[in-house]
Amino acid sequence: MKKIEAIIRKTKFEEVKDALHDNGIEFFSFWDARGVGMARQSRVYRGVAYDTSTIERIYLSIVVRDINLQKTIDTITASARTGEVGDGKIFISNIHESIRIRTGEAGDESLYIKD
Amino acid sequence: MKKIEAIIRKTKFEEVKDALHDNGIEFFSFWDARGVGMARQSRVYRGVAYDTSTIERIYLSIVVRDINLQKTIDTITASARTGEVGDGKIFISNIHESIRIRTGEAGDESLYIKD
Amino acid sequence: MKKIEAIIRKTKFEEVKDALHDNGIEFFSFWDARGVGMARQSRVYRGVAYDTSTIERIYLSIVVRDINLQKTIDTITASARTGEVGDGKIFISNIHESIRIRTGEAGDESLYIKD
Amino acid sequence: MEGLTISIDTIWILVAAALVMFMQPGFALVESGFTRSKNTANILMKNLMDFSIGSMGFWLIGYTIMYGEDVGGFIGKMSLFFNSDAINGVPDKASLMFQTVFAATAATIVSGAVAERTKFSAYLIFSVAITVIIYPISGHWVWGGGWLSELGFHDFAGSTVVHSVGAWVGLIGAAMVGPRLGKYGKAGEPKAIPGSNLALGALGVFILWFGWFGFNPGSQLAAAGEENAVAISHIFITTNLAAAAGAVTAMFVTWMKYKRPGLSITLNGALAGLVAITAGCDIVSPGGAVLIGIIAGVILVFGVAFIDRVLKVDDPVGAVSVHGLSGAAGTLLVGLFSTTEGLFYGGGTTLLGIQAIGVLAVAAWAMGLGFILFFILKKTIGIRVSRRVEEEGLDVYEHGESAFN
Amino acid sequence: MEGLTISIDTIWILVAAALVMFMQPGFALVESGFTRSKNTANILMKNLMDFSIGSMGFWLIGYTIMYGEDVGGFIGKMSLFFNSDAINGVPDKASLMFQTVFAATAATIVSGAVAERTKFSAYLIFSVAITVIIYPISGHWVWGGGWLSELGFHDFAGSTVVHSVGAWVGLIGAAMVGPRLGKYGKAGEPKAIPGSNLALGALGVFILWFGWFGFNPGSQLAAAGEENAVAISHIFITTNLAAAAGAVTAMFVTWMKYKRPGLSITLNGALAGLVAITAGCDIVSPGGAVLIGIIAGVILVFGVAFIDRVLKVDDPVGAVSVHGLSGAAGTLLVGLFSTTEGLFYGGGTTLLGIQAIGVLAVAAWAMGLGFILFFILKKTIGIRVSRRVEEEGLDVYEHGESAFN
Amino acid sequence: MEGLTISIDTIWILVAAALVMFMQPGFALVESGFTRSKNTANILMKNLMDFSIGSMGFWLIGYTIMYGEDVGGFIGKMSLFFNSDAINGVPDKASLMFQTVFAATAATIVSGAVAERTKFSAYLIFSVAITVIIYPISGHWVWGGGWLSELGFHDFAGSTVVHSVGAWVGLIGAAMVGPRLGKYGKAGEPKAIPGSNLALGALGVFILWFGWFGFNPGSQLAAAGEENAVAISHIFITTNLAAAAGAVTAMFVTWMKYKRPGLSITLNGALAGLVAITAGCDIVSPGGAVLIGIIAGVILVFGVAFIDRVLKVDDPVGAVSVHGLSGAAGTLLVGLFSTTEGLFYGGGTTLLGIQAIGVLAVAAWAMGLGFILFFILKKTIGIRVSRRVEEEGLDVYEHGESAFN
Ligand SMILES: Nc1ncnc2c1ncn2[C@@H]1O[C@H](COP(=O)(O)OP(=O)(O)O)[C@@H](O)[C@H]1O
Ligand SMILES: Nc1ncnc2c1ncn2[C@@H]1O[C@H](COP(=O)(O)OP(=O)(O)O)[C@@H](O)[C@H]1O
Ligand SMILES: Nc1ncnc2c1ncn2[C@@H]1O[C@H](COP(=O)(O)OP(=O)(O)O)[C@@H](O)[C@H]1O
Repeated sequence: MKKIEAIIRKTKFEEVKDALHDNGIEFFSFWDARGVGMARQSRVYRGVAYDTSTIERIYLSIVVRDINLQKTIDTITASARTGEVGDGKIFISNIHESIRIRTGEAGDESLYIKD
Repeated sequence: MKKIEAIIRKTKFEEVKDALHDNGIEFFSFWDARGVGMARQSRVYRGVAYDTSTIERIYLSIVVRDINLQKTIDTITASARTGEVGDGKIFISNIHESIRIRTGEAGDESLYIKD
Repeated sequence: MKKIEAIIRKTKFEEVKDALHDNGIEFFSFWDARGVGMARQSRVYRGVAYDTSTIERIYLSIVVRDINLQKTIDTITASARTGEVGDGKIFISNIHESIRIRTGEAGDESLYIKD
Repeated sequence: MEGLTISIDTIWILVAAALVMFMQPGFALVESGFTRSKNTANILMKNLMDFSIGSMGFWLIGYTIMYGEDVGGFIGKMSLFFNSDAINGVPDKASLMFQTVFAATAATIVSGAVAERTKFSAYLIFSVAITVIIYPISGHWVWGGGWLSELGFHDFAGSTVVHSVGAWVGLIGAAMVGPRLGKYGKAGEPKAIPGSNLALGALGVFILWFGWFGFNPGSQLAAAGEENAVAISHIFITTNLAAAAGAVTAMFVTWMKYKRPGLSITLNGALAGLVAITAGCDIVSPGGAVLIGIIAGVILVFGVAFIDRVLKVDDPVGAVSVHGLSGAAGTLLVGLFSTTEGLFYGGGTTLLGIQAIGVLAVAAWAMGLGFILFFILKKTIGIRVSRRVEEEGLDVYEHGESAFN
Repeated sequence: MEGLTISIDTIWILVAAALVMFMQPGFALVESGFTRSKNTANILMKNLMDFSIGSMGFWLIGYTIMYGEDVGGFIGKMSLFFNSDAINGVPDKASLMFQTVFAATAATIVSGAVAERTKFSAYLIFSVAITVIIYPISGHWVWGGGWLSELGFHDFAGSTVVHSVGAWVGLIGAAMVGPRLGKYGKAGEPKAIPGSNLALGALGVFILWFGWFGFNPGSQLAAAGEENAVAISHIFITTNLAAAAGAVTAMFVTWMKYKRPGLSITLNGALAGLVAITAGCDIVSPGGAVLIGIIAGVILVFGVAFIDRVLKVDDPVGAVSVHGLSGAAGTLLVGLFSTTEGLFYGGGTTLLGIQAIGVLAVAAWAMGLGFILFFILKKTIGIRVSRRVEEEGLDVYEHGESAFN
Repeated sequence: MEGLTISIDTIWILVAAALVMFMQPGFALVESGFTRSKNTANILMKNLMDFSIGSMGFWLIGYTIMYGEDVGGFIGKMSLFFNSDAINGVPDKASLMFQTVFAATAATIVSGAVAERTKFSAYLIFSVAITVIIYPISGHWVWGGGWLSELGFHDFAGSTVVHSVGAWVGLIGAAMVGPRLGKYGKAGEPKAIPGSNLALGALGVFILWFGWFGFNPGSQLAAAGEENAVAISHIFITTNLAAAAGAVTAMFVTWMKYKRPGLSITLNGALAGLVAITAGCDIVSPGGAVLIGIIAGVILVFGVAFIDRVLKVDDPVGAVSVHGLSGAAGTLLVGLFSTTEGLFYGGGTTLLGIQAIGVLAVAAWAMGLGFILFFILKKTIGIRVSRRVEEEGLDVYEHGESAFN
């Protein structure tokens, strides 16, 4: 099991979500985050210009079985890209264990639906 | 040290918090997240029905000493369960180091209060 | 590559950001979180006192190359400290892989800008 | 001359009616602000609907039940589709308009008391009932020539007739529908469920205060002639001073009682002052108005605590304390502070006694009918949403729409 | 006596003008609430500017184009810098004030229809054009002594003259600027883009309802004398009942059509009732007003669906249905419900025919000029923001400021 | 006849008073919107309290200090518990009501200037002082028969008497309490601290604009008779045009100066136009009003920058520029634009000179007493909250309640 953390543009979220769905990744969590990076927005408030480097982003957290790892990365990379500075990052890390609260199932089988 | 990430129903938060407290887990962080999963809410806005699969959730992040791991998992599982689809997941991963900013203490002792 | 998760006081965010910037750490993500810990705020709503242990915090997530790890920890510890209970924690964990969505670059080089 | 007198009085009443109508968003904002954001669409919908349904119901039959020819001191003779162009002092339709917005005020008060857990369909039915039955009948007793008006009961603009009626029905409703999940701990101790948006709540209170300048001075029902001019000016002053005194008092009392001056109670304090002065705004002095406001402010703070801790009735916005307790107190205080017949002005206890009878009679009526109504609704369609709906918010389940996205 | 008559009428018109001016924040809130928060500063800025620019433009030339000496039934004789202290019934400046806020209402309606994607600079130019050309000319036809008034077209307070004009220009604008990104799926199916803050939206609707008590009764342009007193009272009642009926109807229709009673459509329903009654508020009975409100409520629900699904024009706030369809319907219904000449009251079809001519003529004019205007703007400075700006929000790119921080 | 005249004038003043009272939520919203959400409950509480305490204080002694029998041109003869049913043109209580809401306006202006860092208890004390001492005394000079009125100083509705007084006290207060943490960088350069909710801010400005139709036309203090009818109509027009011109000008100036048309400054621009026209709304032409609005709009933009960058006084909502600089400018411009005595209309420089004296005298008075007041408060109970409280928000520490949950 791996955890994929992807920091994407807020405006790309719908596309990424649909792309993940089309590729069979139907479970994940996300929240609003802000990013400090190279992309900047300049603003003026009451005559004081300020250069905010904090851009609104969506932070996706997806735990996948190892077999789905590459597919998920590729899907996100493809659907979140605009080519302009500020497209975001994907980070991969290890997950030791996963538990489905509803059933108590653990391990890989907590990550997909058996039918 | 282990990190426990638990994605629970927003409505179960108070119960989980109290249960953790009763079991001696008094330190954690959390934030509002949304989840994509099997649970869905159907809505209608101005006559256009839409099926939102994004449910409001609380994302808990708890770093615990290894000895507390199982207890914490059990507590969350028990207190966050409703038995209906959408109860959420728990993920466990490794933490290499922990530092208490106030004192600079590191390692296990940054995770509890010596008296 | 390591992931540094720092949970700091909301009021210290600007200082930490500037300190990180001055030390060459120019990329990170953050969001609003709440913390349960020893620090508490007492409130009264319509005559009912309630003791909220949930304090507004900023959750920083910074992935750095190994060579930058110690510098980043030191910077945060120094700039986020007030010495009073509630200064927060820093957690370090492993990151297996990092990908820059815009270019597809992976590994260490996705974490800095080559010129 | 005659024509101009009518015009002046009509303008006065219609402008006042518009101001009172504007109290509707005031209530809607207070209730939205003092409750959680997952129920905001539901609250707004209830406020919109009680005014809309109330406007139609009061035109259809409510008005004549209240003001129709007296039948046995108890009820007016009903007639359908009020449509008269006659002039009785002012055009009949101006009266209808003014009275309609008053009826809607009584109805909307209940909405806050039962907020965050009541079924929308039950609320709609109940809303019809209060506007066409409960309110007009007790209203007839006092303002329509019924037995309380015969007795000399003085409730100038409706501390009891309008506000208390709504509040007592709300009290019964809140008690019967039960407290919100999580409102009381295992030991029965009350928990805080903080309001989602006190900025909207405060705006609501300011709007209500503004609207009250229609509610009270408009109830003079005339402005032409020196006497009326003096009267409406006087009423403006007493109304404003009582509100101010209520707010200041509630602030200092919470400050002492709970260590810090809390906003939400102070906002309620201003409203308590307004409700309390409504009965006697025409016949108490400015100084009397300040005292009435102060008393209302004190009552409010202790009233909220009493209902929350002793009665253990969950009233999220403080409607019962604001409109019920302060309304009753204000009505009784007329018996003390009336400059013509009040006890403090040498008028003896006669008026005070009559005021007490009126307060009790209307309370009994409103609670009684409220009980019957909610009892029937509970046994038929049910009055409370399911646990799941309450937990996740009425907005999504009852209306399919959330207020904030 | 004469002096007092003038005073009474002047007070009436000025108070009404203030209420109508207050409709501006009503519109601003409805539009902000029904759109996404990344465009809120832009919406607010547009509303502030169309009122400001409109006020200046209408004073500068708009008023005389509309009310100046009739030239061929088509336009008034323009003169600059209106500045008369003469009295024609009421002081000329009172008329100017009252008419200015009406002109601004027409302009501001467009803002909602083209929200979330239109260039701010284009909007400013367009805003000048509607206040000094489009609105005053068709307004002259009906209210300034032009050909439609000669014909006997009845639009008391402007269902067609004010509301439909704004809506038809908005329809053309919304069509030409195209739907918001993501509004229609690949198969052309409409997607929901939920409004950010229905609490503000609901407050806006209540404010509009309140302001309408200036809009309609103020259009009597007089209050002195028995006859006027009765008339304005009557107009209050019809206005209020139609709004209530529109809201209740829209709620029940959505409830049946979409399973649950949605707030945003119900809010639109109240507005639809208000727009529809505006044309005939003086000459329909209270019962007629209820029926007009009901019809408007039905039209609103189906109109929103029709524009969204069939025309596939993206109108984020429902401006076209509320002000256009309901405005047209309300104007036509005068031909049925007028108690003096309406078909249902034995008046034959003459008035109905004239009403139809008026509705069509004004629609053609507004759409025609709207088309020319947006076409020129599109070919010159452009009317739509870039994809990036739309995605990230107009607030930051067009104004450098976000509304919420 | 006599009676009707009194009635008409009374209605006018009372309706105007209600509108001016409604400016209180306008101020509350502007201030809440332009500051951070962690201090919203504090701001709302301050606004509620300055109005409540002010209402009581002005009734208790403020009114007679201002309008009591003149003592040496400097102060009125104080008497307690104003309670007269006499009629002087209008009932005395109507005057009291109207003047009360003006006094509260002056007080509330300070709240914005010192926002986000001032102790609540100090604010309360200060609030009493401005309503019963500072404002009534300088008010007496101009409106109560004092030395400035003898001189012929013209400040029709209070650009200087009301707005500038509040602003100059606010300037001193803001300077003495010091800038908010983080407002100035190490090199003294100003930083942006974006307002939390410009939607509420914009609503506040619209409400103020609406309320100003009570503030200025109400200050005619009469509406009966042709002359008054023309006067109030005229004042409506000048008031509205100056506001519009102020908004449009501020928008274009920011657009040029800072590349993009910012909302918050444009909102301030509308207010600047309103404040500036207040002094001369009765005696400048509509064209003059537009020019005054334009000048105010320009002054506003540069004034905000000047106070922020040169004076380095932290005024979160722009109160000093809006009410102080524009108020002073508007008062002086009467000397140029007055159609009866203005320089541009051949009246010479006499009036201009008198206007300058008035502006300076009142500024000196307000700043002087403001300084003494804040100095005493600073040395006694302290005027600034602790660093920790400021960082985490005044809401939780000062009031134990946060506005948003
Ligand atoms: N090392 C990092 N740790 C955490 N978040 C990061 C890191 N680097 C980038 N991000 C996130 O990714 C976003 C995009 O990065 P940015 O450098 O602006 O563009 P790009 O990745 O296209 O070069 C940032 O705003 C931030 O949210
Ligand atoms: N693989 C995953 N990665 C991240 N979050 C997940 C994952 N699977 C589930 N979640 C989170 O858990 C929530 C509940 O999951 P869901 O499938 O709806 O119900 P259940 O776990 O009861 O089968 C989701 O809404 C999502 O927030
Ligand atoms: N084990 C933990 N897991 C996750 N977050 C924690 C943990 N311990 C502390 N925190 C976060 O750090 C914050 C500060 O901790 P606290 O105990 O209040 O103060 P201190 O660290 O100064 O002793 C908490 O509010 C919480 O957000």
